[in-house]
Amino acid sequence: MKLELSGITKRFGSFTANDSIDLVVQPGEIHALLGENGAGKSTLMNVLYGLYAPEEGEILIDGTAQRFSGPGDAVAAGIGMVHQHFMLVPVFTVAESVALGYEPTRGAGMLDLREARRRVQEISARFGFHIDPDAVIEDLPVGAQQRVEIIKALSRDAEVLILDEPTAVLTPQETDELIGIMRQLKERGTSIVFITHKLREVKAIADQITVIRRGRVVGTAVPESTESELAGLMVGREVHLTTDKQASEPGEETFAVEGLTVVGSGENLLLDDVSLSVRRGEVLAVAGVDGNGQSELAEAILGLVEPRTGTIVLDGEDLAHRSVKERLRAGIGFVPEDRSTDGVIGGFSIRENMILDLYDTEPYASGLSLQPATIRAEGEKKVEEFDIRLSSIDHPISTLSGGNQQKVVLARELGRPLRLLVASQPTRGVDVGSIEFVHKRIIAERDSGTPCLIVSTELDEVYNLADRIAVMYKGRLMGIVPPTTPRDVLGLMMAGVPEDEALARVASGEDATEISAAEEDPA
Amino acid sequence: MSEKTASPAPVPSGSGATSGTGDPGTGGRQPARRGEPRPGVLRDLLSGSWMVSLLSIVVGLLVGAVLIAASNPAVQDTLGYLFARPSDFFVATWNVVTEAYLALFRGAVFDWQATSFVRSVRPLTESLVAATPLILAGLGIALGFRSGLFNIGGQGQVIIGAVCAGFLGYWLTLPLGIHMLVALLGGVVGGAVWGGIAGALKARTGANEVIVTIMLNSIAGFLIAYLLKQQWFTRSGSANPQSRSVDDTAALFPLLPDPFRLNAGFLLAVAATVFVWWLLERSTLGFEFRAVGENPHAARTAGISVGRVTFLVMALAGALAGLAGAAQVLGTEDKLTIGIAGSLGFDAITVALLGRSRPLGTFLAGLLFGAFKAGGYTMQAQTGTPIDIVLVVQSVIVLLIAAPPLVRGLFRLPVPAGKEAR
Amino acid sequence: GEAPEESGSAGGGGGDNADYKACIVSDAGGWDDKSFNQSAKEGLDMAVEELGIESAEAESNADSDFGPNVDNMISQGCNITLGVGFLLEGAVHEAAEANSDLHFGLVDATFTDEDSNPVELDNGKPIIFNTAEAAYLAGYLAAGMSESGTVATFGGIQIPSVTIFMDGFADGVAKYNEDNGDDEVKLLGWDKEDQSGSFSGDFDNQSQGQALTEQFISQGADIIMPVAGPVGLGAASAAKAAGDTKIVWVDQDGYESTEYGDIILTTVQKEIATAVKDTIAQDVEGNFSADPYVGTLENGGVDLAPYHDFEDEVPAELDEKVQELKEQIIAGDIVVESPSTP
Amino acid sequence: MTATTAGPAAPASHTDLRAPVDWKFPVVYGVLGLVTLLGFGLFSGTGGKQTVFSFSSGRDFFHVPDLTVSAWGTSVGAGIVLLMMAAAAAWLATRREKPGLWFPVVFGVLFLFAFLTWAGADTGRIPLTPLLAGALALSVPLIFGAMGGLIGERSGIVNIAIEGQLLAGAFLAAVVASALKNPYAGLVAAPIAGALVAVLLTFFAIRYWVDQIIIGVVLNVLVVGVTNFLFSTVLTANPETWNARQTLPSLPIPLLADIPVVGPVFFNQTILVYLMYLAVAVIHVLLFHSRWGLRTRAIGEHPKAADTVGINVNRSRVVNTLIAGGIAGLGGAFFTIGSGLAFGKEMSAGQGYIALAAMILGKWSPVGAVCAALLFGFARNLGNTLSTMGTPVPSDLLLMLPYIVTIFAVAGFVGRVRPPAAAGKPYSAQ
Ligand SMILES: Nc1ncnc2c1ncn2[C@@H]1O[C@H](COP(=O)(O)OP(=O)(O)OP(=O)(O)O)[C@@H](O)[C@H]1O
Ligand SMILES: Nc1ncnc2c1ncn2[C@@H]1O[C@H](COP(=O)(O)OP(=O)(O)OP(=O)(O)O)[C@@H](O)[C@H]1O
Ligand SMILES: [Mg+2]
Ligand SMILES: [Mg+2]
Repeated sequence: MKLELSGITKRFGSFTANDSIDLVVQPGEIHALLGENGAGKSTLMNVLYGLYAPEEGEILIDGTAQRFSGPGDAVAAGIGMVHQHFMLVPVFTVAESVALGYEPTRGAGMLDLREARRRVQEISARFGFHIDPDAVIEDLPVGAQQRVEIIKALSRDAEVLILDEPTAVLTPQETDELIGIMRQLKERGTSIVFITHKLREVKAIADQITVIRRGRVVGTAVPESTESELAGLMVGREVHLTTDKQASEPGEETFAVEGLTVVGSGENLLLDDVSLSVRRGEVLAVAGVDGNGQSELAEAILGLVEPRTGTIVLDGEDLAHRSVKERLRAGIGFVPEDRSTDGVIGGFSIRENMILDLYDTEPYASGLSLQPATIRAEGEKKVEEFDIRLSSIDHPISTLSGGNQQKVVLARELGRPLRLLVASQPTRGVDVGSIEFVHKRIIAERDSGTPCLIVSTELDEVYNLADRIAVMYKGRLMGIVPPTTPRDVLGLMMAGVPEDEALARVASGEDATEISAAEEDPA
Repeated sequence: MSEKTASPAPVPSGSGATSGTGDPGTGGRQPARRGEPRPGVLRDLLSGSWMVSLLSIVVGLLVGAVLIAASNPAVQDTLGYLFARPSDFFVATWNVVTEAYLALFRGAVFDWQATSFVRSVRPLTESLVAATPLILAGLGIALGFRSGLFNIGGQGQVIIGAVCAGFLGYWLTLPLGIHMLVALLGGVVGGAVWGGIAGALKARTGANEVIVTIMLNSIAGFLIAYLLKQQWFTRSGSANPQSRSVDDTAALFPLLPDPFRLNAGFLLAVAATVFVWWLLERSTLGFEFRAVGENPHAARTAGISVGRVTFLVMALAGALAGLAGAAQVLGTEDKLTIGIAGSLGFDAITVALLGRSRPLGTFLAGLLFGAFKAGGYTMQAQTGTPIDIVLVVQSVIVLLIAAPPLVRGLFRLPVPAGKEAR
Repeated sequence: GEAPEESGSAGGGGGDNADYKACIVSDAGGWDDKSFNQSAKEGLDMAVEELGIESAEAESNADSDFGPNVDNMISQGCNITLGVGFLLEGAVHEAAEANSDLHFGLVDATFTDEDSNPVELDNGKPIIFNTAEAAYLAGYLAAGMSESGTVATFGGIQIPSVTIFMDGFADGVAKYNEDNGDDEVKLLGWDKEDQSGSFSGDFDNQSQGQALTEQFISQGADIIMPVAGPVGLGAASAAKAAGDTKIVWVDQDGYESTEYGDIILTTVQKEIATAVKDTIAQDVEGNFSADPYVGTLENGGVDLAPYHDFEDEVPAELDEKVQELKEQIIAGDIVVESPSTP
Repeated sequence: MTATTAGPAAPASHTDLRAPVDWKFPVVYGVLGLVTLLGFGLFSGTGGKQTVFSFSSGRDFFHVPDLTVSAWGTSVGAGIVLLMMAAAAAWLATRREKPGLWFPVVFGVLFLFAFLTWAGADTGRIPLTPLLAGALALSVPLIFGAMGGLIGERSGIVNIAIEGQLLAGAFLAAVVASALKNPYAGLVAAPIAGALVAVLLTFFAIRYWVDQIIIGVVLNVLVVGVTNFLFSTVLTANPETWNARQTLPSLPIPLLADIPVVGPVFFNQTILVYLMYLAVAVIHVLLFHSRWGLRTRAIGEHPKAADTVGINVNRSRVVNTLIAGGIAGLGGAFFTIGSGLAFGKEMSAGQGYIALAAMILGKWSPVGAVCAALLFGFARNLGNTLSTMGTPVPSDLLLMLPYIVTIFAVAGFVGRVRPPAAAGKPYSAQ
């Protein structure tokens, strides 16, 4: 099936997210759509999937124009989509999730769940997924949730499959598996639109590349193009993919976690006896696939989750049973992983978000009274310093782009003397240009002597920042390794292989991944 | 506004759609007001939403007019021969409706038909009297809303506030002034305890505040009924379930001489409005309240104890409602009866909603409802129009004010710049 | 239809006293409370009908409405303003003191001072009823008519105007037991000694009255006196469903005012309407007197309604005994006492 | 560079990892057990008295003999058993285990039994059948209301307007039944009234994105206003036509109605109550086992996900909310034709809010909501029973009983509940 988008324009209010975009996807082609955050990739795909009605332009399938009045029409036309933010109902089982919208029934509208389970098992088997049809979605790790999304699309016989940033939540090995699945699909004649901003992946699998910037197609490329070429196309200027930094000069060890254990609601171990320490002037990066306890580690350090056992010592003081506020006052700077739920308050002004965890301290408050003038002045100063693009500091922070919101969080957390910085996914959802800036600030904080603990699922970021790398798997520390450790070794450790074994396996060449192979391509 | 800004992005965004797990489609409770700060009341007025408010009131009155006319026997009679002589119908309708609404106005603002000057101007003060407890209790509800708590318990809190204030008001013997302060304080503490129970239960066990406050309302109702049967409590020497009158030393002092009933309670309402404004907008505590209300996760991450806030908000909301009860018993009613709270607690919810949970908005909404209440008495007494009309008019107004696009659509008003029609 | 001819003023009823205005303010029960508000309103309506006077009425929904409602009547220049129920005492009392040129009435309560001592006003007339006297007869009758040997009563809210019925009823039952030693008739729902008993909690929730009545029935009661306004309808409905249970109604003859005539044994009547009408009539004639009106068996202000459908079932000797008791009460040989007597 | 901790951590020894012992329930059980043993038993002064539990109302087909127990002995016995159960719970707690659901149920029933035995010792007689029948009757509007609320919230529309829907249903049922002189006509009218309220709800919530709590609260006021108004004007002007009471007849189900205790309670009812059984069963089955239910739950939890598979979220929400309103409206019919009563002002008397509480207490599940509603109805009728038996407890305190019980239930046993994730949030695809 040949898919053509021609002249698609989609506006949100007066903001044009897609500006007359043309795109052709040949049958059996893997077509990569590349672009930085907010470029309009998801919007375009949502138009294609019938979720958004475009203001202009049309969609042609095998040469005939289509009118989709909703996703139902798109699905009927053979289009399947795995959304960037999974479209799964957390409390449903896998079988229910896959059945939704296309329910097998036993007459009288009663669900035939047996049939639904059978479908899941059949497709799982075909692609070698291990998915229990009766598992509840919210209990599944993200990787498995993604496979559920793929099963969903495949169970509807999609001929064009849209994968919107499918690798963001996967380990390198899982990414490999996904690439294998994409190949399998391609062989069966399915075309795939593959959205990402990870250049390495694009080069590994794409047949054709289209780059979008600010809602426009700014060029096409072939997999052979270099990473910097692609990055330049994406951002519109030259970018530095790595942060220049001096070697660290670690000072004394002022922060240590001993035997930290966190137990979840079902008595399952979320953090299993984790011990680590960070020195002054050092960045310890915690790597791992989402959901392996890194978030809990960061949260336990701030006091958002109560550890069952263990100590958290900062400057010789055990904080394990202190309140969040006391820990903040002890000098912990915290950048939460989920900005919109934990980092900022959407309805609050930028000014107020700048003092979210400082509102009751000097000089922002005296006694019970806030000091609006100081708050404003200090806020303006930080806006300047962190180059936050805004029209007024009094507007709600929700009017800012994600990257600028993240800068507000950083400005707040880094804008005061720190004894420890804990930052989770500091650049999630931030564009390439801003990533550079954020990384620089973190390194600057390190250089000023603050111990930094950075949690990141992006290996690029980990390599970029870390002086040491701690790898976590299922709540346990798999080891702490130097930043010179090869990507494949980290990948194996992230999948639960102990350090020594991982090193051995990679050395013997049996587990080298394609992605890292692509990385080693001469650029 | 986007033309004026030099920001590289063409249009400011709505609901933080770019975050990792955020779901842009279902993010907010209300359509995101894009690119605009939460408007203050003054801004509201200037930016034209006063027009919406005004028109909402007009529509509310029109709906009321339809009911008034439809139920009026005189109008019904003319309907019988509508086609034979339609003018009768229109004349009758006009007469009935204008008569009712003029009475409403005379009862609420100024009575030009009154026998004396004092009686002419008294209605306005009566509106203020009726508004006082509505404002106080409404502020309590609004405080809860702003902090993400749905406090249906105003009724119970008003009752307990009145019980405590009233009891101290006749049971103690204290010098003038001090007695009043002690009694008021009693009302505040009583309401705070009653609200605080729901807050503490929510904070400690997660018990849903909607359920608990509903239950506490009923419990308070039976509690006052029980107390008013106990001689040690009522000290009235009468078998009727009512207490003795509060001492003059405890009564809220009048602001105007007889026959005006306007008393210091209204000053309390004004002071409380200012206090709540300061609390929410200018204090660290209010910062915590609003933070928890807008996003409890982020508040917790920022070191704010959500449980503590939950308790404090409910206690403070209860305190304000308790003050309403105290003002009622020390200011206007002077003794405790089973029905001392009327339906204040529920009316207060509508007042807070109409005031968009903002202190000044609640104050103005309280004045409007107070005026309706005072005017309603006159309308009922002089024209026989059932007072329930007022409920209908009030609810239509609140609904419409909450849906500006509907009002604009009805009157084909232009959509103000910066707000996109959905 | 045809358009009517334009005509002059509609002819008044009996007299023409269009310059006289009688006004009435209800308590929170409202005009449809199947109880004293409704009766008082009927009294006013009768007065309008017969005397051709003007009238105005205000229904209160909450206690805070009393003051403004009474005040509005004064603004309108009502010659007489009547408040219904003890809750109106404060508002009417105050208004009477402030407007010595106008007349006032208070139904079902007396004027009192701060310490609940009765006071007399020159321009305020209490209209009260010694309901216990009639309820006494009803209690005696019910005890005599009960086949199961158990009768019951319950109230809406425990207030004197309610419990006075229950006190009288209890005494009547006790009297019956005194007279007919061996087989004691049991009274459920009210203990006069303790002044405690069963109440439905409000005057609105009719299903609650139903549930309560079903409880009484299952405890063996076969005659029940609900003193709870509309909630009594719930009781009647439960009694009717049960089949062999009778109701003693209160206030206005339930045989006429409700749909449950066939199970209503009798009614403890309070002639509020007549009293209200008479009070107004006196005032219209310029004979207003502030002396309390006390409805008693003697002056017919309270009474037992006819048995209607049960005329044939009430044994002659029981009826005779009831009449005899009535005479004794009128003569003062028996004094029915209740702490709730106004 | 070697880390502080090398390699994967040794699996933690799990002895020190166990959750702290949760003493809450054992303590509660213990206290209740002691109250039973001492308060109802040993020191109750009921020595030598007997309590009769009567099971029949005299007209039953089968006659079940009364159960006569010695008040003192029974309470002491029950107290001992309860204390043993408390000890068992404590023992389990130290092992971090929780007894099954049967445990609190058995405990509760035993406690109640002891309590009733004690309470009935003076008057001597506890009529069990009317106690249960009354409990069911008082629960009927709550159950209907809770079902209405539940369907709405399950599809993402918060329905605070249950109170208004009940009242509107009661009103229209009475008026139509009266006008047509046929109670069954009222049965048809009631859901229409409820649905009309729901129309306003959806209009403002879905079309204009008005906060659903605001709409609900305001609609309740509006319905009170309109019905009060019409009542004092139209209905009272001509009650024979517009507000003459009509009664749905009781339709005993042959055989079933003759089962002792249970029969008269459950199977000698009006069609409205049978409709309620049906509604609960059907809603339960449909919600969890049908296409409609799957979609309903999806639009209430994650509407966008539903949208991406071609479900028209807002249309489904409208339809469901109207159905929900209809069900709540039907419940309102119970107040009038269902109870054989004419309409009275504000006769729903806050039951809609209690239905809302029952829905939350039942965690948005039909069966849970029914249990919560029954608990409330039972507590209330228990108060009635006690007051008719002439307990010395003041009537006001007895009337508080159901409300206090509910607070204990929500604070003690239910705690944090998770509403449907999208409840109250307007949806638009863009
Ligand atoms: N529903 C919406 N309303 C208004 N603006 C929107 C909406 N959805 C997306 N946008 C804006 O449109 C632009 C394109 O967004 P889109 O999600 O397509 O970006 P993307 O290329 O997928 O980015 P990412 O890599 O972050 O997923 C962004 O600026 C975004 O903020
Ligand atoms: N929901 C929305 N409604 C209206 N405008 C939006 C919306 N989301 C984003 N925008 C606007 O679109 C622009 C781009 O937003 P987006 O969040 O995609 O930025 P971005 O390009 O990803 O930037 P950053 O890299 O800083 O995240 C911003 O200026 C923002 O104001
Ligand atoms: Mg995207
Ligand atoms: Mg972005």
